[in-house]
Amino acid sequence: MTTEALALLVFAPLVAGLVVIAAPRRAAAPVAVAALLTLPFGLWPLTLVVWRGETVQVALAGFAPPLGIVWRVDALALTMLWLTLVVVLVVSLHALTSFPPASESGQRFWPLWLILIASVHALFVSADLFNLYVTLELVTLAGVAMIAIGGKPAAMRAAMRYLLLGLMASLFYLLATALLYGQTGTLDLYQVGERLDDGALALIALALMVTGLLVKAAIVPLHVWLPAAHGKAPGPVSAVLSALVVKVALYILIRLWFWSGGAAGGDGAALLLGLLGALAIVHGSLAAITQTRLKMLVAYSTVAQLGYVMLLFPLASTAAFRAVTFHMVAHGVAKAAMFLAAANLLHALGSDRLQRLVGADQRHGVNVLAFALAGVSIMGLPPSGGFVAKWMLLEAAWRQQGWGWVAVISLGSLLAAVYVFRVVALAFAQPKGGSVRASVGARGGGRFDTTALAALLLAVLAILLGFASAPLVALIDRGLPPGMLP
Amino acid sequence: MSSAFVYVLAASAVFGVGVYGLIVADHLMRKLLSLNVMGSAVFVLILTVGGATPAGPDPVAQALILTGIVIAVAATAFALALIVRMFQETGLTSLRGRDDDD
Amino acid sequence: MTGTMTDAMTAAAVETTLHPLPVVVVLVSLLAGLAIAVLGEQRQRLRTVLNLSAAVVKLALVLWIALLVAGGVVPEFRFALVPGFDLVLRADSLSVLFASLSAALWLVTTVYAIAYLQHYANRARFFGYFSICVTATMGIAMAGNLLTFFVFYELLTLATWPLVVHTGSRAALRAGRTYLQFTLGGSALFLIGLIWLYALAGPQDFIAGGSLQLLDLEAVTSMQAIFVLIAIGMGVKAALVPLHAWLPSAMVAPAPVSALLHAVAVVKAGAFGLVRLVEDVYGSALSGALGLSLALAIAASFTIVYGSVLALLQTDLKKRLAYSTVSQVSYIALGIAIGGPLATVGGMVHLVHQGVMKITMFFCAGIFATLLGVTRIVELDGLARRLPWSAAAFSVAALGMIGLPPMAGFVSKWYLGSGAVAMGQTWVVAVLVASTLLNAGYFLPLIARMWFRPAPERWTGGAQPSRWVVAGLVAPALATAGLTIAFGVLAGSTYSPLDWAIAIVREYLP
Amino acid sequence: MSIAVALLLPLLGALLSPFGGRAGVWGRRLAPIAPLALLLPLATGEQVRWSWALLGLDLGVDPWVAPFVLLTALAWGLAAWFALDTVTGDTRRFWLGWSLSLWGMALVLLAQTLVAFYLGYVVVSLAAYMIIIHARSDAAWRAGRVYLLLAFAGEAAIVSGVLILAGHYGNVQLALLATPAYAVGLEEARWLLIGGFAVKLGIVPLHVWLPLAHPIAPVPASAILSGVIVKAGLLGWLKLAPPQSAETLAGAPTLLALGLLTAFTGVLLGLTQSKLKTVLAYSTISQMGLVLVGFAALSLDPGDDRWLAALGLLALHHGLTKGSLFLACGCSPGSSRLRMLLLALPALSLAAAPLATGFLAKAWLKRAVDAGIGGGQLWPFTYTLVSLTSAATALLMWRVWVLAMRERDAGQPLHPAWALLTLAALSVPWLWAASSGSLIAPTLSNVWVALWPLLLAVAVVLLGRAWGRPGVRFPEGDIVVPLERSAAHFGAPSLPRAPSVPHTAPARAALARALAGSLARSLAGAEGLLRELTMVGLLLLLVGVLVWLLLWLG
Repeated sequence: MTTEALALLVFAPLVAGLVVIAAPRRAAAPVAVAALLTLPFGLWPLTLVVWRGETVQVALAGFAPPLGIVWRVDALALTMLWLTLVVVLVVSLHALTSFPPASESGQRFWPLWLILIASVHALFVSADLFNLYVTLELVTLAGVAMIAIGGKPAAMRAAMRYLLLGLMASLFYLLATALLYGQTGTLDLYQVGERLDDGALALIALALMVTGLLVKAAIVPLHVWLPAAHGKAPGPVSAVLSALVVKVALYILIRLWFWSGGAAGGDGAALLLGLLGALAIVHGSLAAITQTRLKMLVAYSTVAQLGYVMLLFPLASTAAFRAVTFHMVAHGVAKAAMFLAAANLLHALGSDRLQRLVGADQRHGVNVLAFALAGVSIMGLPPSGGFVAKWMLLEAAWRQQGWGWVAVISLGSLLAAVYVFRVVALAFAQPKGGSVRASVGARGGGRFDTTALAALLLAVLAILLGFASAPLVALIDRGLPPGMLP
Repeated sequence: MSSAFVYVLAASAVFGVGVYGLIVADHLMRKLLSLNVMGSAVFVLILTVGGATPAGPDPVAQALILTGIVIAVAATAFALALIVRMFQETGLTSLRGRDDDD
Repeated sequence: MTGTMTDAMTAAAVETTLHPLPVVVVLVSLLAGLAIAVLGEQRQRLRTVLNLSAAVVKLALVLWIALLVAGGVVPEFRFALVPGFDLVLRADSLSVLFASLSAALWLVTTVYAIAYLQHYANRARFFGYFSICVTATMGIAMAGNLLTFFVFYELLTLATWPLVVHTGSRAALRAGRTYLQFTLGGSALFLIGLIWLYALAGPQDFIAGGSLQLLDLEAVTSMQAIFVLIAIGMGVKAALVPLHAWLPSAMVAPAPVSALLHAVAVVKAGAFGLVRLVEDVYGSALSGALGLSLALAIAASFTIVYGSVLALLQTDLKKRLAYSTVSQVSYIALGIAIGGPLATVGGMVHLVHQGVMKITMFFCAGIFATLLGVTRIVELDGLARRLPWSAAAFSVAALGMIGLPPMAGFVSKWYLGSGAVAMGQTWVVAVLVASTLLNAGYFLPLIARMWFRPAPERWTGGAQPSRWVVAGLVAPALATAGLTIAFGVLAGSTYSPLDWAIAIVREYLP
Repeated sequence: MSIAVALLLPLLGALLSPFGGRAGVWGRRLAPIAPLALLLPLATGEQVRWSWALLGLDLGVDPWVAPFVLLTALAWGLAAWFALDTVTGDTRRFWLGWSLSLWGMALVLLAQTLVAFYLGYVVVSLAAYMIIIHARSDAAWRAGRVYLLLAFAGEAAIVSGVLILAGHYGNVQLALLATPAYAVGLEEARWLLIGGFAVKLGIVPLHVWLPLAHPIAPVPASAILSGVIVKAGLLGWLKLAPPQSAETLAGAPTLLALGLLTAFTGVLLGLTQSKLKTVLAYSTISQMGLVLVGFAALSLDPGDDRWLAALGLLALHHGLTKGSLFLACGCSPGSSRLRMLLLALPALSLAAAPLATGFLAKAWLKRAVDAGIGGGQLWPFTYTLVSLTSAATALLMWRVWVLAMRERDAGQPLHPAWALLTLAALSVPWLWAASSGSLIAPTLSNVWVALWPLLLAVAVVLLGRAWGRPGVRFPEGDIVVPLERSAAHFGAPSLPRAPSVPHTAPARAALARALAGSLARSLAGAEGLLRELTMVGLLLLLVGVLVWLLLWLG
C-alpha cells in the first residue's frame, strides 16, 4: 500500500506532465486536475503509517542499496510533503486561471509545473545523497524553466543567473558526494553519518556540500540570484519557488547536518551557519524595506525568512528543530499567499511598482487582505502560524541562553513589520484627488475570482496554523533527528 | 605518490579551472563550458574514489557517473536553449548590467 | 534557570467550569466582522442590522456571563495554542468588568459610527475591522493567561491600524506608522518578557493574588526585568509617558475610532494588562516587595501630570482630549501600583469610569466637527446655543474628568486618594490634586466657552444631515453622559461598577 | 421624605430653568419656594441614610446647624423673590446657577457624611460661577476668572484634606469627626481644610475674589453670595475640621490674630472704595474675620457648646443683615425716609449697636474671647481689639450710608422682599436666641461695652469731616491686580478672557505670549523627538541593553 502511495506521489504528476505535452490541448486541464487530485490519496496512507511512529521505506524494484534506490518517508519528509501538497493544490487553483491549460502559455506552464511537483516529491522521499542530487537538479531545471516561461528579458536573465549558480552549486554538492562515497562507501543518508570520521577529507566534503546547498537555499551572502528569480517569475511560480523550492535545499542541509553527521563539523561551523542566518534576517529585511517593487520586496522577505531556519544549526535542540520545521511550513503557506496576492495586484495594476499600489485597497480589497493576513504570519504576530514558529524558536533560543539569537529574531519581526505595513499602508492610502467620502457607485472589495480566492485561502490557512498548531507539532515530534538534545 | 592521488589532484585542478572560468568568463557560452569542465572533474573524482575495489570496478561509481553525465547533458542542452532564447529576446550573451524593466 | 519560582496554584475559591460562553462571546463579533467584510460595500441595510444585532447579542452574552460569575461560577475554555502553552479564555470577575464595559460601549459606538460614517468610503472595511477590534478587546478581557492576552493584544494592534489610517490621508498614514512603531516595538519587548517568564516559571494562569512566588533572591533581578519588559509592552498601549506619543497623532482617525481607542480598546487594553500583570501574575504583595509597584506608581504619576500639562497647551480639541487620556488612563495604573484595597478599587473602577467619560467627550468632539465644523477650542464659543444636548453631555463628562462629584470620576479619585493615604503614600494625593487642577484648567474654559460666550455669526462648516443621523450621533453621547452621572450618583448601589470592583478586590485581598 | 423634598425642589428648579417656554417658567417659580422647603427637615428632624447614592449620603439637620438652615431658607427665599422681579438678561443660565447653588447649599447644610458635604460644596462653588458672570461684562469675566482660580486653589486644599480624612476613616460620619478619637494624625488634613475653606470665607489674603465677584453679580445674587454662600466655608470648618476633636487647637491664637487682621483689613480697604456693593463686599470680608475669631475662640475651648451656638448666631445675624443691605442696593435706599430707615437699621445692627441683633452676636463673641483670655491663652488686649472691630464696622457702615444716599432714583420700586428681609434681620436672631436659650439680656455694662466703639466711630467720622478724608484709593480686589499682572508673565491658564484685555501693556503681553510659546514649543519639540523612529529605536535599544546587562550580572 505504501509503495503504491509513494509511486503515486512521484509518478502521477510526472506522467501527467508528459501526457500534457503530448495530448491534445483540450485534455490538458482534466489530466492535470486528475493528477493533482490523486495526490492526497498518495499522501494519506503514508501519513497513517508515520503517525504511528514508523518510517515508510521502499526499495525501488527490489534492489537493495547502495546500487538500488531506496525511498524513505519519515515525519520530517512527510511534513514537507504535506506542505507541498497544500501549496501546490492552492497554487494550481490560481494557475488554472492565470495559465489556462488549453492556452499557449498554459501549454508551456503545466508540463513543467507537474514535473516540478514530481521532482519535489521525489526529493523529499529520497534517502541517499546521490538521489538527492538528481532530484535537486531536476527541481532546479524545472524551476529555471518556469521562471523563463514568460519570456520577458528580465525574467530570462534572472533564470540564466539562477541556472548557472544552481548548476555550480549542484556540482559542489556532487563533488562532496563523491568524496563522501569514497570515504564511507555508501550513499545512504543514515549510514554516511555512522561511518563518517572527522578527517580533513570529510570536513572538506562537508564544507563543499554545505556551500553548495547554501547557494541553492539563497542564504546571505549567497542569495544574489534569488530576488530577481523569484521577483520576475510568474505569480504561481514565484509562490512555489519561495514556498518550496528554496526549502528543498534547506531540507537537504538539515538532513545532512543532523542525520548524516554534518554536526561533526563542530560548534564553530554551526555558529557560522547561525550567523549567516542572522545576517540573512537582517540584510534580507533591510533590503526588502528599500525595494520599490512589490514582488522584489516579497522576494527579499523570503531571503530574510530563510535566515530563521539557519538558526537551527547553532541551537541544535529538538525545541529548535520543532520551531524551524514549523517555520518552514508556516512561511511556505504565508509566502505563497503573499506572492499570489502580489501577482494578482501586479496583474490588475499593470505594474508592481509600490507607488502604483496607492488606493489599491478600494478596488482590490481581497488581494490586499490576503497580503496583509499573510503578512501577519510573516511578521510573526499572533494569531498566526508565524507566531507559533517564532514563539517556539524564541523559547528554544532562550532556553539555551542565546540572547543574541533572541535579539535577532525580535529584530527580524520588527523589520518585517516595516515592509509589510509599508505595502498595506500604500494600499490604504487615499489616491490624489480622491475623497474620503464615498464616490457614487464606488465598490469596495473588488474582483473576487479564483486567483484572489487562492491567495486568500493560503493566507487564511497561514492564520489558522496559529490555532491548529498541535497536530502539526505532533507530527514533527514523530521524526526528531537522532540523538538531539531536547 | 599513488595513482589515486594523482587523479584527485588532477580532478581538483580541473574543478578549480572550471570554477575560475565560471566566475571570470563573461560570455554565457564560456560559463556553460566551465560548468561542463567542473562536471568532468567530478566524474574523474568519482571514478578515482570508487574505481578500484578488490572485487573489481565499483558498479555504484559507474552508475553514478553514468547518471551524472546524463544529467549534465540534459542541463547543458537546457542551458544552451536558454542562452539562445535569451540572445533572441535581448541580443545579449552576458549577464552584465542591471536587470530592471517593466 | 534554576526553577527559583513555582506557581502557587492553590485551590481557587471559586469553581472553574468548562464552558463555551467565553469563546462564543469572542466569536460573535469576529463572525459579524467577517460577514460584514464579505458582504461588501453595497449591502448597507444588512450591514447595519448585523452590526447592531451582534452588539446586542454580545451585550446579552456578557450579562449572562456576569450573572454566572456573580453566582460563583467561572466559565473557562482552553486548548493548546503552542504545544505546552494553552490558550485560555476564562471569565473571572475582573474579566466581566472589562468585558461589560467593552460590550456596552461597543453598542453605543456602533450606533454612533453608523450615523457618523454615513458618507464615508469603505464602510464595509471599516465595520469589519471595527468588529475584529472588539473581538480582540473581548479576548483580552477573557484572557486567562499572559500568552492568551498577548495573542489578542497583538490582534488588537493589527485590527486597529486599518481604523487609524481609514481615511488614507497622508496624516492618517503617518499616524498609523507612528502607532505601529510604538505598539510593535512594545510587543517585541512584551514577547521577550513573556518567553523569559515562561522559561523561568513555566506556563502561568492568571490567579487572583498572583501566580508567581519568590523563592530565591537570585531571581530578583530577572523578575524585575521581566516585569519591566512586559510593563513596557502594556505601557505603550496604556500611553505611559514616554511611550505615549502615538496616541495624540492617532487623533486623525474618524471620531468613533478615537472614541473606541481611548475609551475601550487600545488604551484600556494596556491599562487592563497592567492590572493583570500586577494583580494576577506578580500579585500586589510581590510587586510591592520587588519595588515594582513604587516604580509603576511613579511612572503613572509622572504620566498623569505630564499628560495634563500637555493637554493644557493644546489648541485642537481632539488633541487636548488625547493628552487628557494619556493622563487619565494612568489613574488605573496608579491605583494598582499603590496597592491596598481602596486604591485597587479606585484603579479598577476607573477602568469603567474613564471609559464612559472619555467616550462621551469624543462622541461630542465628533458631533461638533461634523455638524458645525468645529475642531479648535477657540471655535467652541457659544456652541451650546446650537447644540445644547451635546454640549451638556460634553460638560458632564468634563466635570467627571476633573473628578467633581457627583460624576463617576469623583468616585475613582476618592478611592485612589483615600487608598493612597491608607497605604501611607500621601504624596499621591498631591498628584491627584495637581491633576484635578490641571484638568479643571483645560476643561472648564471649554465649558465656559460653550455655554457663556456669544456665538459667532455663522458656523464655518458642517453638513445638514437628516434628523435620524443627528439623533444617531447625539443619543449615544447622551447615553454615555447619563452613565457618567449614574455611575457616580448610584455608586453605592448593587451592581454599580464600584460595587463590582469592590467585589473583585475582595477576591484579591480577602 | 422632608429631606427628599428639600433636595428635589431646587434640583427640579435647576433642571427646568434652562428650558424655554412653560418648563422654564415653572423652574423659576420654584425658586422662592425651594429654599423654604429646607425648613421641613428642620421641623421634622428627619435623618436619612442613602447608602445607594454616591458613596453613601447621610442627611439630616444637626441641632447646631439649625441657624444656618434658618438663614438659608429666609435669605435665599426672599432674594429669589427679589430676583424673579429684577433679573434680566440670560435668565435661563442665571436661574440654573441659582437653583443649583441652592441645591449645593442644601447638601452642605444637611450633610452628615464626608462625601455629602463635599458634593454640596463643589456644586455650590461651581454653580456660583454662573451667577457671578451673569452680566457678561469685562468686569464680570474678570471676576469669574479670579473666582474660579481661587475656588480651585481652595478646592485643591479641600480635596487633599478630604482624601486624607477618607484615607483614614473612609466616608466618615461627620459627627464622629467632632469626637477626640478621630483627631489622631490628622493635623495636616485639618490645616488643609481650614485653609481651603478660608477661600470661601474671604480670609485675608485669600479674599481677593470676593470684592470682585460679590458686587458684579445681580443684586439678589450678591445678597446670597455674601449672606449665605460664604457660610458654606464656615460649615466646612465646623463639619470637616471641628475644633471639638482636639483638646485645644495648637494654632488657635494665630487663627484669632488672622481673624482680627481680616476684620480690620476688610474695613480699611472697604473705606477706600467708591462703589456701594464693593464696600459691602469688603464688609463681608471684615465680618468673616470675626467669624474666624469665633472659630479660634471655639478652638481654644472646644468643650463648651455655647461658643458653637454663638458662631451659629453670628452667621444667622450676618447673613440676614448683609442680605438686607445688598438688597437695599437694588432699591435706591436714598430715595425716601422709609428706605433710609430700612438701610440704617441693619447697618447699625451690623456695627453691633445695642439692642440690635449684632449686639447679641458680638456679645457672645466677646464672651468667647473673654473665656480664652481667662484661660490664659490670649493676650488681654484681644478683648479690646474685638470691641474695636465694632468701631471699624461702624465706620464702614458710615461709608455705606454716604454712598447709599447718592442713590435717589425714586422710580426704582421698594421691593417687599427687601423690607421683609430687613425685618427678619432685625428680629429672627433674637427669636432664635430666645428659643435656643442663648439670650443675653442687655445690662449697663454690656451696653457700654457695645456703645463706646460706636462713639469712637462717630468721633472719627467727625474728625474726618473736619480734616478731610485721606484720598487713598485701592482698586477693587486690591492685591489681585498686581498678581494678575505677574501671572500674565507666566502665561497663566487661558480661562475665558473678556474680548479685550486691558490689564497688560502690549509689550508685557507679548513677553507673556513668548514665554508660554517657548514652553509649548519646547514640549512640542520633545514630543516630536519621542515620535521619531530613531528615538523609539534608541529607547528600545536602551531597554534591551539594560535587560542584557541584568542577565549578565544576574
